[in-house]
Amino acid sequence: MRYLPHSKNDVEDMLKTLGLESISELFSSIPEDLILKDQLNIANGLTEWDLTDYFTQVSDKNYSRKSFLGGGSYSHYIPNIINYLTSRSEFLTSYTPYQPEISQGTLQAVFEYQTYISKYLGMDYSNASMYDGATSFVEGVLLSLRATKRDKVLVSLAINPRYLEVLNTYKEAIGFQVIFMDIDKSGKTNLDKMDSLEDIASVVIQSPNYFGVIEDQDLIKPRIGEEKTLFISIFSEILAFSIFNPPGIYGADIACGEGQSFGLSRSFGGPYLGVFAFSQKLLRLAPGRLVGESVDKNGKRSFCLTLATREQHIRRERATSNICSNQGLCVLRVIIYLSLLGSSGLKKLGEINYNNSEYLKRELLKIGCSINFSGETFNEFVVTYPRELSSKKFFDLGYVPGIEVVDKTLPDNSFLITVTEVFKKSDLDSFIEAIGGVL
Amino acid sequence: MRYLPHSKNDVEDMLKTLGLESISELFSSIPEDLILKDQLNIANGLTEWDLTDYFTQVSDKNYSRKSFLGGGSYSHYIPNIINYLTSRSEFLTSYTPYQPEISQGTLQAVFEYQTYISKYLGMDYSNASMYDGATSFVEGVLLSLRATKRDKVLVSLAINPRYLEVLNTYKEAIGFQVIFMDIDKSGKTNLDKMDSLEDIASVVIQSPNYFGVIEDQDLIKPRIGEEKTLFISIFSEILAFSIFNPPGIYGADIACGEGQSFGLSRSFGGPYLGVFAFSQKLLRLAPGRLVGESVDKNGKRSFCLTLATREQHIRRERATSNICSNQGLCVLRVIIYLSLLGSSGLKKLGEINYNNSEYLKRELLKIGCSINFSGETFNEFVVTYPRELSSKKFFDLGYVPGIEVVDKTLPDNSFLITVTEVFKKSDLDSFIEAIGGVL
Amino acid sequence: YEEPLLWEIGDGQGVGFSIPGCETGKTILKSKHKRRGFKLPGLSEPEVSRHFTRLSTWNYGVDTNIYPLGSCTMKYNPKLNEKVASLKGFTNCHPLQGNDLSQGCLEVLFKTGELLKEITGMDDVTLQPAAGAHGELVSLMMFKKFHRDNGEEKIRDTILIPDSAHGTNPASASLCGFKIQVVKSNIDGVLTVEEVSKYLGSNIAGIMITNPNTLGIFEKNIRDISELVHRCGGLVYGDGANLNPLLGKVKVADTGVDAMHINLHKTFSTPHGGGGPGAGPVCVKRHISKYLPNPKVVFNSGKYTFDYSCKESIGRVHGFYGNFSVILKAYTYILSMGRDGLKKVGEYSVLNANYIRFRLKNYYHLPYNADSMHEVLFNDENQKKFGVSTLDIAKRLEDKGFHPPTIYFPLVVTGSMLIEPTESESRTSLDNFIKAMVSISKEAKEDGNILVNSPKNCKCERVDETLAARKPILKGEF
Amino acid sequence: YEEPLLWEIGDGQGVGFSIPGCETGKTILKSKHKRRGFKLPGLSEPEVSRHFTRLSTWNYGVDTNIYPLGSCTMKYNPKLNEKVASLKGFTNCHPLQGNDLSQGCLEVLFKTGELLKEITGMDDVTLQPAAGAHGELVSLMMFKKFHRDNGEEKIRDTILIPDSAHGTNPASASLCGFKIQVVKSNIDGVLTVEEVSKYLGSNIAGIMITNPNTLGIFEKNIRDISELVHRCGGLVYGDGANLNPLLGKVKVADTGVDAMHINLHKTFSTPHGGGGPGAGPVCVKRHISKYLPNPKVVFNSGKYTFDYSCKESIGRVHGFYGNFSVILKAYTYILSMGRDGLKKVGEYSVLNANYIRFRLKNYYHLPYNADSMHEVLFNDENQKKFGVSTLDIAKRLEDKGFHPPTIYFPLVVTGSMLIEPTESESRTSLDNFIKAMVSISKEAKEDGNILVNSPKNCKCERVDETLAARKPILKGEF
Repeated sequence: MRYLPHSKNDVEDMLKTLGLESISELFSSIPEDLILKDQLNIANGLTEWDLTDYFTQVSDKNYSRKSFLGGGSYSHYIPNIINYLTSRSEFLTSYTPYQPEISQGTLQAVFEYQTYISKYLGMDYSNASMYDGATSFVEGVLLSLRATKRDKVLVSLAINPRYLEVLNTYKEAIGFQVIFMDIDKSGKTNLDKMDSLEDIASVVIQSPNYFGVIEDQDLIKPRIGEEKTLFISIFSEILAFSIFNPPGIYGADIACGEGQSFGLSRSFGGPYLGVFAFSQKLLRLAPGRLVGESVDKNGKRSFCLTLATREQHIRRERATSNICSNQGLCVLRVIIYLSLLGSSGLKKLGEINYNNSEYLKRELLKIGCSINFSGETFNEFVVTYPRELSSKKFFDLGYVPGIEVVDKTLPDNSFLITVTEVFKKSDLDSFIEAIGGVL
Repeated sequence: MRYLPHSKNDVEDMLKTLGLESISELFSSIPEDLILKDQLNIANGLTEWDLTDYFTQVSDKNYSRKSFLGGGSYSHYIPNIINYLTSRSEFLTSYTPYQPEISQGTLQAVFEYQTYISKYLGMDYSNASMYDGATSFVEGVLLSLRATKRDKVLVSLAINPRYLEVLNTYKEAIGFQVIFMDIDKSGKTNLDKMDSLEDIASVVIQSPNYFGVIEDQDLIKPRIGEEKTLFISIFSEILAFSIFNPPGIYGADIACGEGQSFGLSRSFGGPYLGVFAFSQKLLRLAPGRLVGESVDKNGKRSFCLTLATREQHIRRERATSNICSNQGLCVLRVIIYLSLLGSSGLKKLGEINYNNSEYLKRELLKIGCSINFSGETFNEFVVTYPRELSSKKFFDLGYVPGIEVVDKTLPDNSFLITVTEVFKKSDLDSFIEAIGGVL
Repeated sequence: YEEPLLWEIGDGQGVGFSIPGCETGKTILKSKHKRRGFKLPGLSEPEVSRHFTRLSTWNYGVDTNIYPLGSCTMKYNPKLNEKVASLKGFTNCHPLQGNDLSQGCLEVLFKTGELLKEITGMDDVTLQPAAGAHGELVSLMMFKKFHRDNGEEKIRDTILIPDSAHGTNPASASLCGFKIQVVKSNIDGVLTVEEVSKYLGSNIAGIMITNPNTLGIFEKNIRDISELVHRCGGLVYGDGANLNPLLGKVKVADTGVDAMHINLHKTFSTPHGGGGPGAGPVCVKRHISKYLPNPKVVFNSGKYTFDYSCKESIGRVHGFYGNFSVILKAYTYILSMGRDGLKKVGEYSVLNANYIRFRLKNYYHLPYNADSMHEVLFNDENQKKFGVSTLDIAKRLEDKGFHPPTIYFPLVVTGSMLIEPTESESRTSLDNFIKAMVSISKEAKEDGNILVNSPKNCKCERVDETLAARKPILKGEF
Repeated sequence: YEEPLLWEIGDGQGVGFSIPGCETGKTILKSKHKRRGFKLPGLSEPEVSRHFTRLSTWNYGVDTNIYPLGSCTMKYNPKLNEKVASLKGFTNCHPLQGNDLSQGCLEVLFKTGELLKEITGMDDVTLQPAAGAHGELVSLMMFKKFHRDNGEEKIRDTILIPDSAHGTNPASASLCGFKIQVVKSNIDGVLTVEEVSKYLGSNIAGIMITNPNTLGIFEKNIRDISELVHRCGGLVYGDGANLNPLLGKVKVADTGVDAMHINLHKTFSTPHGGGGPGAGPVCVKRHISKYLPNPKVVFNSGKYTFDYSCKESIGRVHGFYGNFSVILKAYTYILSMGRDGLKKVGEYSVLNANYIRFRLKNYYHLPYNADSMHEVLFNDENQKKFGVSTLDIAKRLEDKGFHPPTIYFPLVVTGSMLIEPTESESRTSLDNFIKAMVSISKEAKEDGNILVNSPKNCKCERVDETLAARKPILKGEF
């Protein structure tokens, strides 16, 4: 077997060294009747070539062309250099950097990530990642419960429904209350419930929200006023803050969500990146790993994991979270991505997304589609197609219509669609022409 | 431009440092009328994404499936680990290892290559590569002229015709004589001319030869006898020596040819690897780079380029060759390939090639094809298809018939075909069935 | 050499990204939410390439040398897995494009699940959890739902956890609202029926057991303990972190566990990536499979589909379907190894650990005499008298070009050094590591200062972690 | 750490390759030529992966730091080029599958040729030569044929070559059967009409000129010299090794050359690979284009084809069509840069060299006062008095984490240090290099022994190259 270095001689010699006759003696501490008599019902190993053929065939069973699908997973350009650099075995195959002297590469990169993310989001600090947008959102909620010692959270219904599903799962198991805020005609969250409720641990808003609409986050903090309620601002399209204000501007205490747009492929939903940023006052309660700057014995700048007393391997049942493996390599991808763009590149990219999206909006309106939510959007919006445009029609034309959105405020045949920089004008025009032809 | 680090500020600052006002002043030493007035007639730079799309389309215009084509370029399995390791920038982007202290990686790998190749071919030494099989063959001939101070070479006509074309080009420019030896009915070289000629610098045989036939190389050295004529044994399918005797066994003074089969992709003909091995007595006349073992100041084993006094950068017009850039990275690919296989793996792989090839031979005979050359073969042979099987028929069936071979000893519709380990029995059976269906 | 931070390179005005043209016209953004400028340095591609290449050389990976971290299973990460996971048909697949357009991905998920069921002997599986600890949490959520459906959620509020357990076990249980009762292992390093019995009662929700445990010892009483816990109304959780030695040897289902997670990034060779991503599929017995997260992947009449139909499910635990690419890599690995290969993995991992144990036992103290499985636990008992600690030994190993073992874990032993070589290490590699450990034991005797002052040959000397925690600097300024 | 040789690892019985099954039956080989056993050690994939990963860390690449080798143009090698060259449609393409099935590859060859013609202003091109020196030889073969067709082959037996030329120039000319006459450059480092005139006569086949030359100076008299040589019946060859600064600035055709090669691995960013592969396309003027090697790639009625029709061609010079993948990478680079990018390449390469010149001129001696183009020549004149040579300076640079410049070349100056930073280097990178050079000049003054004993921080100290040549060990034994 090509991955196993021992030759037959090696095994025999080593057994002899140990004074053993056979491999099975090594397993003598296992009760004999637990030892399998039969082989596993698994095929024999395949060659590299058969596997390559097989997986090429399997992958071809997926649709992998451009689509207008978004809703938490976005199609953005990914520079090849990211794949190249992250494939270096020193990054790819290393463990969590517990031994700083031989892990300065990962540590410095994470420190750079924390710096870029916290500045990009306008927050005090960022941790070194959670699993994905949904779990990061839930960790934000849990942090607010911990920090305020309260058990109720006020949550916008305009949050990604899959994120809300995950919240519900945790809520059921852990036991806390979730109160929802409705959506108004503009597609924004109706904040009225904020005034009538007490003892709220946190108010949670997504912006751009699930319908792509930019929320009026400036209204939150003033409405919280003197209360100790935390403001949690979440996101699934982090690129929006290239041209729209980030959570920090509005005084968010916790900003968390999905970082996939920054250099991670869609890959059927994972691995993605749970971005988690927070204000200084929450530092010692925050979940996840943190890298800090320090000095070595000679006073030389060095980096190491820090504030580990929050973590499970030190604090066990009193840890701020149970997270251990995080999304380290995704962090590396994101910091490489951000360093290639810088703020000027990000701004340009954001503008292209916005321009493309607004263009498609205008063109869709021209051919008789409607856009019911009046709120401004970044690169995602909800469109209502005429009835003639059924899902089947779309498939026949070779398009995916978007993600169906069912909401009492919306007509039937409404879909969330996303337009990023990967679309050229000609792509959009072809789309309009194709569906226009059916109308 | 993403590959250029200077910002506008950088350029201005640097010009200021130099006391210059504009970039164009930097070019003031060039006569003004040589400076281009217009821009180059080349498009503006394309993005990474447009280029990826473009090249995907362009590459799809090529046929890239399994084919029976060989004749100096072979389809063998290439382990993915080779691509992975050779893409490490320390290997990929380094220069010729002139500074040994910071090039021990390349140097040791080349030393390992020289060792494996010389042992595999049964020769005293191997150099660190020539451009490809054809040029390596010519360098072998030139070395024999140099070593014997003669100007006639006796060359088999069963050598790859493209190699012979290159020889002819060099012959015309440099000026030496080439005398050809015919082919007999078995597909082997008729050696009779060896006896009637004098003052021959070298006798050159390819084995397996262009028709895939194993030559009787054991007859060469005895026939040369006391003469100082050198025996040059060349090859285009180096894998053959996994189960057939290598040149060294037959006393070849020079063994040279193509190394592409050992881990290099076909890539439309290059880069490939000129393998060049030779006997001890030719060491100081041999072309190309050599890596030797030595010690550093502390007596520690280290490697460095050696015998550079043969080379152009030291000896200039008295160098043994004008080669400078060789095929360094291909050398690295080959030594990785060989280390993954070892002799036991090579032997197994060779046997599969042989078995597959012999199987197809038998099956072709069954359906009415003929095999005119009686000599034994490794993984290539010449088949004569029935007349009904025109090239067009093959294309219609989705097959490439092989490389057409035109020779007076062969009937029309004769093709050289190659069967390697990439063919499964089912592939071969489908082929037989498809062409059998036409007959 | 030193490598500056990103914002210390150049003037930050570079761009290393191909900004595409935009022909759809400029729409002026007139929003009160419009962002008014922010500053993140950008660099050209050559600068970025060099920066991260240089940083990488300060790291240590599995391709650098042996990485003998106990309970972490740092085995070779095949490059083929990476190639498969980078196939466009997978990377470009959107998670919401529907069953019809995702048959390839769904096939991968379904078949991987089937293989994990066969390997563990369990009845059902979810691939959603993104890491081992996530899998633990998901399992405990299922346990909770089980007790709730039995009307015992309030009563059964305690989880038993052995003293040698990973920190994630108590952390997950606590996060899920359970109380923790620690159970001591005995002098041989294993749990006993007697000790577990002490704590059994109507308040027990379940027990979490790692097997082989983090002392490297097989919990030989596990079936009896499982039976006992079951009889008392509790459930048994298996922490699969140490599954590697059992491959093809023992089906975990036979030991009585009701649910277990598997760390694909340990047992099934997917890279750790400097901290992740991993994947923590959970396998369960039939009686609790209805609680598995939604959606499940099912195969019916030739078609793979996401099944959301289970009403008793605890619900979704990940934004989409877990770390798909990681699962794909593990699937590739299992198909590469095949049944014979997997069995040899288990065998050689145990052989290698025992070889190290045998060759080092005269130099380092073995706190337990019981047979070792895939990892072996030493401590610094023999070296303490020379003023040398486990930490010093670890740092000295770094100087010699080796990654240290897991240190100061498990907590039940002081000065732990937990060594897990994995089956990927050749004999030559083991011998080199052993040689280094032996030479360090001699250095400890002869001149402990060498160890105390190590490392000297690494990127930096020992880092002041106390300072880092006291005055946290968690981001740079520019 | 040390890394053993392949045959010093394990017992050599491993296999890291997926040997496929064989269902075609075993055919017994009953040949007198059957090989009777041989021994080459085999290793498992993890061992091979680690071996070569470790070896790689002893190397220095462009992604490590500045690589200022004069006349070598060690610029950044874009990763995109590698990705394009690895597309299956290219890598799986057999060179003999015919025009119809190779339209993609032929398009790449044809369009690259067109771009090279536009960049140089020349009329025709061959892409067959596998390296710069190969291109030189091919050009000289064409020159020879030209003179032969004029009935002057026997008379015109001499090639003029400046004293600053690359060693390949005389080596190629000599290989092609020419005599060499060296021409001296003047005190300003350039060729003069007077000096060239001295040697002109009916025996002159041509002249080989590198421009800018290897002193980094533009040959300002080149047009007059070309005219003179032409008038005398000779041809002018341009060594394109230093094409980089001229991109978009000067078309080499305008300087009067009849043929030139281009090093794609220098000017057009393809990686040097530790010694190759490169590619050395040759561009020619119309009057000698009929001598170009066969086949040529032509485009007619929408189809690309290999054209073998030219009877006067010198013939084939490569087994197939040159280093196709290298050409493909260069093509990708040109399309990435576009006309503006290419022009900036030239400009910034000259800016960077002059910046280094300016910042170092007070520390190191400049043998020539003439303006530098893309590279700058210093020597050890200022340091000699402290017993420190160019070699010592170079080795000390290695200690400080930098690759040295080209040393002891060109030969016209003693103790040459030829520095070519290329446009890929940022200002920060240049400043770091300058800082190191300045500090070395101070060390030379204060304690030359530091330099003489360097390097101390590399994989090894200075290697005994004399021993290596005196007692050659060119392979290992096992």
